[in-house]
Amino acid sequence: MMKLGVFVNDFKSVVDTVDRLTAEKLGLIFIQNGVFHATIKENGKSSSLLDKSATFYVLSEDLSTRGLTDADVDKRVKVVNYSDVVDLIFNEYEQIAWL
Amino acid sequence: MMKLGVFVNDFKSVVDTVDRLTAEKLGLIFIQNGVFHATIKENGKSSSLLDKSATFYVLSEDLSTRGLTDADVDKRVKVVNYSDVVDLIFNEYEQIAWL
Amino acid sequence: MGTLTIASFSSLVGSRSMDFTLKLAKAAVDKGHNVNIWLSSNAVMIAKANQKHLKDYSHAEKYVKELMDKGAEICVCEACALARGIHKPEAIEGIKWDAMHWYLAKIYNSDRVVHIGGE
Amino acid sequence: MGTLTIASFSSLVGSRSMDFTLKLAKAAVDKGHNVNIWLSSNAVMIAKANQKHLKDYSHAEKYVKELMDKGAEICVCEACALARGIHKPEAIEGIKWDAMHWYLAKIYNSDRVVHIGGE
Amino acid sequence: MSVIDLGFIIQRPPYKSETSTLGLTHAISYQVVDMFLDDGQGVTPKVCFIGEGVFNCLSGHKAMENYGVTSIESHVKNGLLVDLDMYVCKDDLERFGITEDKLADAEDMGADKKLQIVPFSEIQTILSNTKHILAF
Amino acid sequence: MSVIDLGFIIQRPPYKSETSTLGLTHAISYQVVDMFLDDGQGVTPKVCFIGEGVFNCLSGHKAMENYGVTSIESHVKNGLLVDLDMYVCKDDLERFGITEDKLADAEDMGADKKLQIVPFSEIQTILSNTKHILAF
Repeated sequence: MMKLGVFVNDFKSVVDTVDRLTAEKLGLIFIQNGVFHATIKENGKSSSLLDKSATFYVLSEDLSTRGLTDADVDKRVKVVNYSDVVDLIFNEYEQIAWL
Repeated sequence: MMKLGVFVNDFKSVVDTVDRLTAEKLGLIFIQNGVFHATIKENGKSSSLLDKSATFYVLSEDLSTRGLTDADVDKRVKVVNYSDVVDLIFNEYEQIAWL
Repeated sequence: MGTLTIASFSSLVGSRSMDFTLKLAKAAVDKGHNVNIWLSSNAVMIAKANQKHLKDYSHAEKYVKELMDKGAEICVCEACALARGIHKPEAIEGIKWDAMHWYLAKIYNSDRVVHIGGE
Repeated sequence: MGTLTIASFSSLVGSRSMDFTLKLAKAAVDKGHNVNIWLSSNAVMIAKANQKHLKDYSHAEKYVKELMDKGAEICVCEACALARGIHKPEAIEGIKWDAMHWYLAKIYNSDRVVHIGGE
Repeated sequence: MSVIDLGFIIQRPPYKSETSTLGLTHAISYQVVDMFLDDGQGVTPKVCFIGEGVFNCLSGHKAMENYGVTSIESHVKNGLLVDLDMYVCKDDLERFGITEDKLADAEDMGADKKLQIVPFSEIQTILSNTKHILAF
Repeated sequence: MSVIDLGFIIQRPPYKSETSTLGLTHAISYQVVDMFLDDGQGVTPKVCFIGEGVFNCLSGHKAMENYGVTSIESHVKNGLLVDLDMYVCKDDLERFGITEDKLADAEDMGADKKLQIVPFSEIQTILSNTKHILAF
């Protein structure tokens, strides 16, 4: 069984591999400008990435660096810090992809 | 009258400013991976940038570096070299944008 | 505890991906994991000694030294560095200089790999 | 003949935009135009002397010297260079070291500006 | 010719690269350009945030706390303090659901200028009237 | 454990940055990894070109002539010569209208391997079966 954790680091210019790659157990970790997937509704619609069958995380430091707070985050997404990310890497997923 | 020459240097990840910015006299110069706008039909359709009301150029060196030839270039696009680009900058346009 | 190998191809101050690399490495080391870092492409700039710390720019030198003190192994791609005019005597002490197969061998012996590419 | 000022923010070998900058500058100089080049952000790497020419990597040092011999003025952002640990004695001779207003002043006196940003 | 207008386009999201910061610091340096010019000469930057570039204008950046670098918000405020005209694309703010109260402001620091929210059509006109365009 | 598979994803267009070249050179270096490993240990790269990455596979690159750097095509050929399995996404080739005859080949150099054109679903399976993923 593929257990894949994906770092999503861009918003509008995110590479389409993120959309295409799947896994039995899939986690999307929004970091850098990827955090806008967790916080911005474009024309009233959430990022289509949130419709994927996956668990979603967003890096707290990269939210607050951009003036965003937990209150801005979509309910489907869990806010994590660097220490949590290390645990996700070791305990939840086996393969990691930076896309 | 705005005379604007735009360097288009990306294909799929091209910034949407290219689409939005207009000028009475507009030239799009496809360079680097922008050359795929002049040569690739995605799902049978040419790049929507070629529908703009503009004059189109593509840099010969950046075509051949990628294994593309003049024969691959859409008829609406003129193949130019670096020397021609200098002339375009000085003689045809007044403002230049790298987008 | 596990072994994590991180590869970075991003530059010191031109891209925040390097900051991510260093913060993730620190968090892993602090939890007791072994960490290896492979620096290739523009990321070799991190190896340059005597980076001036200006507040408009991110600053790597201090964090790199801290990570090595805590046992992390850091290696730069020698060819990438030389092509940029960075020679070994100009580099931060303790950083290894080697080639790509160093990285693949570290991967072989790692539990997890975070390969930060794309630039 | 006119004056062209080009700004580049891209790195020496990590991005081909630097190759574009140098080729465009050469074509303009060869046609008799005056050319100024402003190097900021990762583009300051171009100023580093002793770049080893490996065939997998683009190589700037030779072209930079050629451009200066033909009269082009080339200037790097001093703060960007220092933040990357590149100090003036390590730089290619003849390149100016200054700050952003040098670039704006050159723009003032230019007929055309090609500002290669985005990275 | 005395003073020329320059169009600065800030169109990339914050912090991934240095580009937004550099757009602002280059614009702010207009203040000291007279060092290299004759009396009466100068440049006036018109700074336009469009597309993902509008994300740079959010307030409350914790870049110094998290990453030890000056925040883009500080640079935006400095731009307002030195009287730069800074325009934020209304169409993009609406598209991304960002309301005016979320944007940076330097009123508390005594700035006379504010970020000016204008439709893209006006940004197009502003840029048309500049001598050169610098897209970051 | 003796030999492990590594999934290389090449997903960016050629030459804008170094990333495609580095993906190939890193994969090719698998040949000498035994310098650092024990007998019987090794890595096997599975190189997958997807999205805009398929543009790297076109033949006839004039990178050395135009820019003085080794072409990506040469690296692709070297990969085939050292028996790398290299997969090109069929869906993307069709989407961009690229036919098989336009792709690089190292038959003239005596390579046994060819670029293998496979649907994305197969690339998905290949990547699932690797131990680690390296996306360039």
